[in-house]
Amino acid sequence: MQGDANPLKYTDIHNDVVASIVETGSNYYVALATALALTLICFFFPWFYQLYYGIGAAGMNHPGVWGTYLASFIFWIGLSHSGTLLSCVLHITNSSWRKAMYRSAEAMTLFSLVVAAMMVMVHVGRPWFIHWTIPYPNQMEMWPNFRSPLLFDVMAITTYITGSTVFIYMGSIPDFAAVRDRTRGWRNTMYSLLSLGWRGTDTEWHRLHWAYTFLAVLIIPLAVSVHSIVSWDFAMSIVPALHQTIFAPYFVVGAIYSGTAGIVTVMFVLRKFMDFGEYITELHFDNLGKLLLVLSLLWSYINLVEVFTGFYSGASGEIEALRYRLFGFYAPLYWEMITFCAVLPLLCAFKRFRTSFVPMLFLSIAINIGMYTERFLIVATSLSRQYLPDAWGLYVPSAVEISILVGTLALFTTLFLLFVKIFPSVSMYEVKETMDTPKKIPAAASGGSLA
Amino acid sequence: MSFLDRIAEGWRKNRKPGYYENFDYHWTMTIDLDQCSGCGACVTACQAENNLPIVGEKAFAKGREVKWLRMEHYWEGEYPDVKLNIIPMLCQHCDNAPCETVCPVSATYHNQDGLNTQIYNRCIGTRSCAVYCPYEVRYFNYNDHTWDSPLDQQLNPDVSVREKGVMEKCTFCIQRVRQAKDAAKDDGRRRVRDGEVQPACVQTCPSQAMAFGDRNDPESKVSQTLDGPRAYRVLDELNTKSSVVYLKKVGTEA
Amino acid sequence: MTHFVVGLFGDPESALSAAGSIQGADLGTPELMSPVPIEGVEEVLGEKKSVIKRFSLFGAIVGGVSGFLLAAITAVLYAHPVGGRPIITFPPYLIITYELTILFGIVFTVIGFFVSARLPNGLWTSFWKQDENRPYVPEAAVDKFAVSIGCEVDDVQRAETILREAGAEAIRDGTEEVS
Amino acid sequence: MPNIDRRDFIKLVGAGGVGVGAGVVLRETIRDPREHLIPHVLAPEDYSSGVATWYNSVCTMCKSGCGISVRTREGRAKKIEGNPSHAVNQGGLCALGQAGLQVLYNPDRLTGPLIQSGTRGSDGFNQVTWDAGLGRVASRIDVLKAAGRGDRVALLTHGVGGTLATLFERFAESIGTPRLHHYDYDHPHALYAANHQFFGEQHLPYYDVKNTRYLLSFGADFLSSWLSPVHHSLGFAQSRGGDHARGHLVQIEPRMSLSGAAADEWVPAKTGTEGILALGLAHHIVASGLYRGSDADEWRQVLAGYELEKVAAQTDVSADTLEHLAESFVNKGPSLAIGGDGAANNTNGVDTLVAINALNYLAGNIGRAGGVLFNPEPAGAIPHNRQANFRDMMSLAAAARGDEIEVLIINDTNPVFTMADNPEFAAAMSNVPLIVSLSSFMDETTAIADVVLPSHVYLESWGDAFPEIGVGFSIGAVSQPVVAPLYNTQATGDIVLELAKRTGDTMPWSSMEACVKDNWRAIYEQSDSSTQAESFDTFWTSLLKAGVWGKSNHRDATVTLDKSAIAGVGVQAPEFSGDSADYPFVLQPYLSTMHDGRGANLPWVQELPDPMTSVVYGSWVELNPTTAEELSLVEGDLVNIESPEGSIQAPVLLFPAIRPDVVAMPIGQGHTNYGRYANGRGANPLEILSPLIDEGSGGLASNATRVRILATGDHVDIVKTSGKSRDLGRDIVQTTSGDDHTAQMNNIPITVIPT
Amino acid sequence: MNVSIQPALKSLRTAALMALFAFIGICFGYFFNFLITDNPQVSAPEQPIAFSHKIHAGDNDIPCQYCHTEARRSPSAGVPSVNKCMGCHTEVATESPLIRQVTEYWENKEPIPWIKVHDLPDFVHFTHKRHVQAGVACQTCHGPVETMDRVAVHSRNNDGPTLFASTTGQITNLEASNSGATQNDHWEMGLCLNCHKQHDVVDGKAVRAAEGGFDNGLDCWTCHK
Repeated sequence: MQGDANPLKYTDIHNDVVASIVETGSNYYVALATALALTLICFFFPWFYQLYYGIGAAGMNHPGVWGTYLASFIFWIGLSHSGTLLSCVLHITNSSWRKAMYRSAEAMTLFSLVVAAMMVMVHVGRPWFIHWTIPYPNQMEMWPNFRSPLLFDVMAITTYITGSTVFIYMGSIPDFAAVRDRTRGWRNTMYSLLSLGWRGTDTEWHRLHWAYTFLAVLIIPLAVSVHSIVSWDFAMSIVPALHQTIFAPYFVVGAIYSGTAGIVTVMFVLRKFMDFGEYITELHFDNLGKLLLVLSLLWSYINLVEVFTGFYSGASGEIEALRYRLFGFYAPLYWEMITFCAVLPLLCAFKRFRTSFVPMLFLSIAINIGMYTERFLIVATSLSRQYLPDAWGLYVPSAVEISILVGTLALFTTLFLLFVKIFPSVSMYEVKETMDTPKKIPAAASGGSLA
Repeated sequence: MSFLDRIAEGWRKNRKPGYYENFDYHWTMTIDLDQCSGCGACVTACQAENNLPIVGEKAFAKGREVKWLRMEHYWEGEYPDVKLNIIPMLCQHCDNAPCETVCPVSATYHNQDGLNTQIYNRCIGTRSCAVYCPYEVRYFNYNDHTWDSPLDQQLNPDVSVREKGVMEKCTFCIQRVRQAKDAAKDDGRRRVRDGEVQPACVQTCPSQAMAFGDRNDPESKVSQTLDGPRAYRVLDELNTKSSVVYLKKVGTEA
Repeated sequence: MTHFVVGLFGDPESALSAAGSIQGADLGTPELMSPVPIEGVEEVLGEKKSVIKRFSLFGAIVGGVSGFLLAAITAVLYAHPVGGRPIITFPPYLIITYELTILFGIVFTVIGFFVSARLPNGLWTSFWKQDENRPYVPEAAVDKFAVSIGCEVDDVQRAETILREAGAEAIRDGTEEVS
Repeated sequence: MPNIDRRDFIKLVGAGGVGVGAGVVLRETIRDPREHLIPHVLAPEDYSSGVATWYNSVCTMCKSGCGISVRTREGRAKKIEGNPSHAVNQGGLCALGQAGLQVLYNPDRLTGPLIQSGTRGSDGFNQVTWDAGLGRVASRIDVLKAAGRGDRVALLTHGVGGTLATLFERFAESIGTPRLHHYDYDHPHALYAANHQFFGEQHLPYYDVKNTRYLLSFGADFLSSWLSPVHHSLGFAQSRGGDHARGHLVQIEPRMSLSGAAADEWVPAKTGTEGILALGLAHHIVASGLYRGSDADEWRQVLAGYELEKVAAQTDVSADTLEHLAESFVNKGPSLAIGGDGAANNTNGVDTLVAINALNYLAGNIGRAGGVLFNPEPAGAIPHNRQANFRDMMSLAAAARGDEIEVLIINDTNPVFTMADNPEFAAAMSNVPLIVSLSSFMDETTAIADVVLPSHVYLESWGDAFPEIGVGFSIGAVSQPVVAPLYNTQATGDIVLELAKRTGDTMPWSSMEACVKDNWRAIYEQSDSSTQAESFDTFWTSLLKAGVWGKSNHRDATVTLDKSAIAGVGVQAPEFSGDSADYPFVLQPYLSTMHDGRGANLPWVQELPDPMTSVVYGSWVELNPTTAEELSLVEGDLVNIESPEGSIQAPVLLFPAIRPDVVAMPIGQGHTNYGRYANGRGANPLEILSPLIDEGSGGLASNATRVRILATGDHVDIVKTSGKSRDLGRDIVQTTSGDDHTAQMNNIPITVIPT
Repeated sequence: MNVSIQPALKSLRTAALMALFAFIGICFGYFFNFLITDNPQVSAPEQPIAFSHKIHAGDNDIPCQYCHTEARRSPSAGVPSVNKCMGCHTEVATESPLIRQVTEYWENKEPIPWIKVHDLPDFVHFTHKRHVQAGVACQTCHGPVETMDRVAVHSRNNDGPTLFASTTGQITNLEASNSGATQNDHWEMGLCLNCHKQHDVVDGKAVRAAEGGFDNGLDCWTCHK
């Protein structure tokens, strides 16, 4: 096929992407300001109040000692699970359709992880001692307890953050270089540092390719382990309806599921507001839609298994916990979750649905609401129905918790907005790779272009 | 002693599980449900001894009471053939304590008295132990507690007052255990005699339904009731190997 | 001193062929600069070997060992028995091991990449003198394919002709640009 | 290093400077404050910092007179524990006793004498000196004495015994007033009357719960409120445990009390028919020839008309149950029947208790171990003849209304709260020109006083106690101050002494301490045989160490009843106020963890979940679930409880173990002026009681009020600690059959105070 | 055109240096405050009466426990009551101005508001009794008090945080007078831990460490209750 098959030229991409960084409309600033303000008002102020008053600012109580904070933590970790993981898988299977979107997907991973880490700080009672969970030599000779699932978390998430940071950075070095040449002043300084003086020689490309591949290979098992470990925070306990072998796969699937949905949302936003229309096309939404369908089926299956085995166990605790989840105080949430995560996604069976953007946007948002609910239910319902009926209770989130929940969204948005102005949010060189290389043309004609 | 030696020794000491079997004490409490009337004296005694906060009505309504020892009520049957079973529920000091494994900073662990410790000043408040505890006897300080002066003059100086963000629970009145050991040392004995130390709840129980002692000592009061036909452990099926042993209620032969 | 001759090409094929003929005319191994990796470089300029995988492997091993030791040693240094489990408990420590394996694997891969790709550019010049004043063509980051060859003054002419014959859209003296 | 130009240099210096400043500030913010070490000026000899000192004393939270030992550190009371060598509680102590510390350290204590400057009942109290306060009272009494109208002074105290009692007696007579009353809401008047009537006993007998094997309790909640709960709990435990056949407990009451929960059988008889039920059993015992006494015939006559069927009909208990109860009562001896609380607070209270005595008599339980034993004479004064029952209080009120009382001295009792059911009492009080309160707290009664002379709480003052509810041998205990007084208060005894002095009767004692000591010297002298102390001082010191003294002098108690006693047996059907049509339910107010309300200002007691319902803070009304269903009420619905006398509000609590025709409410909440922890919580059921009197004893028949329940439509969440009070087959509380028990004799630990 | 990152780095040098300086500044300021104004060794607290341990315990070598009587039988060492001071000073040096102050307090029956020098956090329940009875010299922790005119927390060769503290702990002989005692400026857990580990402090010395008993002296509940 000829060049005209794909009207885009290398230069077009180049200009578009660089423009997305260099040229900033006032809307952007408005958005950024709003996001920042929200982050301050809804996240930091309530949090500081909570630091001053104590966790009592949240709604937790005796049986329900865990609440939305932990739910959010899992949710954000989950959300992080598609970006890098997906991009790694697709890189290794080198499927080309990934290339336009993976950068922002990875960014999503990174920022969700950051937010998740923040949630840990918000969750614990004395965050000013959080450093005790990090193994470092101290005069007390006290070390963290490496047998604790929570410490697995610390380790896994540290690794994961490092991994995904490195991965997204390595992937963008050549683009940094490209942007570097188009900018001056502080931007130029920044990009020349970020690009590490990349020249694009054949050797560099070769090394980059290998390093990138190795990273991908390392990160795939990591990502899987991370959410398994998060699930073990619950599964390692002996609380009815939490102490389950299926939890690890359940969480991993759930994570990828919500992550993929997240990507769809982000894709839509990029497409709409960064006018990357030519690069983020029906193709991507089509593929993501298929993926969503598969994942939703998997997810529903696991949910079914959970309920099934629970009731079959015949154990009073298990049955009560399940009964409570399905028909108890929180039941509306449960059925909302089922609708959003098991029923609606079936629409993805239709190509017309998959390839129409707005519906996909709404679906993806619905899915993530559902997935948040799932995490909340796992925490709330199980804790309020444990072994001793006399100690049963009810947990309802407080205003502070809700506000912080909103705040985390704002925080994420803020980070993402900053990202799109620093990183080339579409990978130029990989998009270029997907296009046919330039054909020979009269030297004279193009010679002029170099003058 | 060189670093490597210490590692070697540590390894030798601790490679096998079940080390608690050769602890020098293995404190155990027995509660005779046939004698317990459920009057709640132990609850107040505990509150007095261990500086438990006065949380106020709102906190109770929110379910944030702090009662290291609580009375659980279980009704049986319907009027007129109705029965009420009351059972005191406190930290069971399990030998296989689920709460211990989960603490990321070892703020709760198993000490050489077979007790399940809770070190307030090490706690960072992840509250995971409370989730992992099947008996739900761990209580969290959701905020700093205050005592209207001069009520604070009653506070027991042998027990730390817990700050916000810290988990707390029954300690079997560790301050008393330590005191008894201290006394034993003073008159040159190595071991504490049976009955020499009693947690506040055991001490005050009007119907003397509770007994406290060292399980390793076959002569002790608890050792004798421990393996009797009436002895049982709550949620034994979870294999927590708890150190609080209940004696079954005796049914009526009409 | 070395002079750098840079030829700019509009398409990878001609750039490759130019590079091939340069090498054929034993002017040394030329450097290609391109906005995207070029397929078939290795056929022309010969196999490329990278040490990165060794780095990764080494890192992984180091991480694994140190991970387990960290958990085990700190546990025995100040023994806090928990949950009736032995102080050195394999299943959980294996998870720590696993995570640290990956962590160190990643870190060392990155190091490997920097070393083998001689990035950041300009920090390694003390090791590789010849790296100084290597030319760079901004267009090569956009849509041009550049072939740069460092040679003695008297070879410059030959190089230029070879490049022009190969269909270079423009020839530059990479050396000038070094300031 | 390349050259740094001037501007760069300045920048660097600036950065460094700012850094240093930040560092210093940072350190300042996290530095911990200086602390002080304040030594004694003159260290007391028994004091050493960091080491606990224990003082033995007596608990006065209720009238059981348990011995306590108080742990003090650095001169502050830290913990109250039962005194193991005290025969009443033997180391045990109830929740209320534990909370005694909060009486001492209560933030709402009165800190000095007060005089009401504004209108009575207003909060126009002014702090005054003791001299002024005492002067005001003394002068008034003086005038009356001079005028020979000493009888216009009335003394009203809570039930005190021993030295303080004698002191009051002496004071009363020195003034020349007959009006000296001891008033406690929960004083068992009926029990005294019944025993007097049946046995001719002045004192209560000793109910040997410990040795009985078959305990038949008619409404007596002996594990939490009846007579001496701690002692009875101990006995109960020993009768169940120990290496002997397990004691069997049957509880007969319309609303399951704590004792009912502990019972092996719970028999919900109609309110007020317990006596009839007892006589039914008696009838069966006599009729079936289980009783072979010489006076069997008299009994037959008396018991005619109490055939099981009739009784069954009246009491709503099946005849089979009655039969089996009667037979096991005789055969499974040593058996014991006790009655009180619910059973006694009816219009037929005395008859009921007499009937229960008769039952004991017929089963041959009188004077045998595990039965009814008669107490020896107490060593100290127990003036229960001074105890004012409801009728006396009303006549006191009448006197006040008739301007016969000009000075009323109230010592630490709260009639305005506990007599809330008739407003005219308070009204009458307001008719008294001078009301003096010796209470340590502001309460409803103190609020209407003109002069408040706050007394020490029991942990600050000297005193002694002779447990009225004897334990088979006469004991006494001395209570000594365990901490220095916190505030500008004085011991009750000293106040009385001072008043006496100022009204021209200088008593031979300089202080209460001297008085107590004197009293005990007398005891020492008359009982030297049993005490080996060679001098009084050694006796005294050893007494203070032990905290308790006792001498065993058992009485043989073979009782032979005269015909009149037997003839006096018989129970009328109970009367109720209001007719059952308008007021379908019988209201049963019962003593809660805060006793008759005195514990309501102690946060620990407020936070102690109710033993039966686990409710904290606030009160509630207990309904049988079926009843609630009929009224279509759910738990937490706020309802009006209306009696002929009035109406109060309380949330509904579903209580599975209460007769459908009975509603129950705890006494103790509903304070209006009793400190921050008590005010405005819940409702006081006493407010709506009809003033029906048990003619036999003159006591209030508190179970004789009928009420109706009207929904208000409001709903509140009852604050309770229990989630779901059903174990869903999870076998949390396990039960075993009796033979396991005998197979394994569980043993009762010896109580030892950690030193 | 050269793309080495050197020029970029150069342009950032000043900023970087500034950050560096600021950081150094913070550390310096912190530790300046920490060591100079905070450290009692340099500034011991000004006591209400300039009592000199040197004169009492040093020159007239009065045994510590003559005044701090509780040390051997109570968790707290105890501060002598005012009448204890007067016990001697009704005769001794009655005219000296300092003693006059004491007498004043005594006559007004006021306690002397001493300022606490050695302070532990409230969650540490240290007991003097056990240590004194075990023959640990006061100086081991308090330093050579008998040489101090004004008492200060004694600080020498502070190990600071060490990876394997107990192999580096340096409390050589417990009967040390004022000799080689290890001190941290502000007593830290490490100090106690070292000593306990070195002298394997166990319950009654008979814990079967070999059998896996855990040394009582290392149980957190020994001090943190």
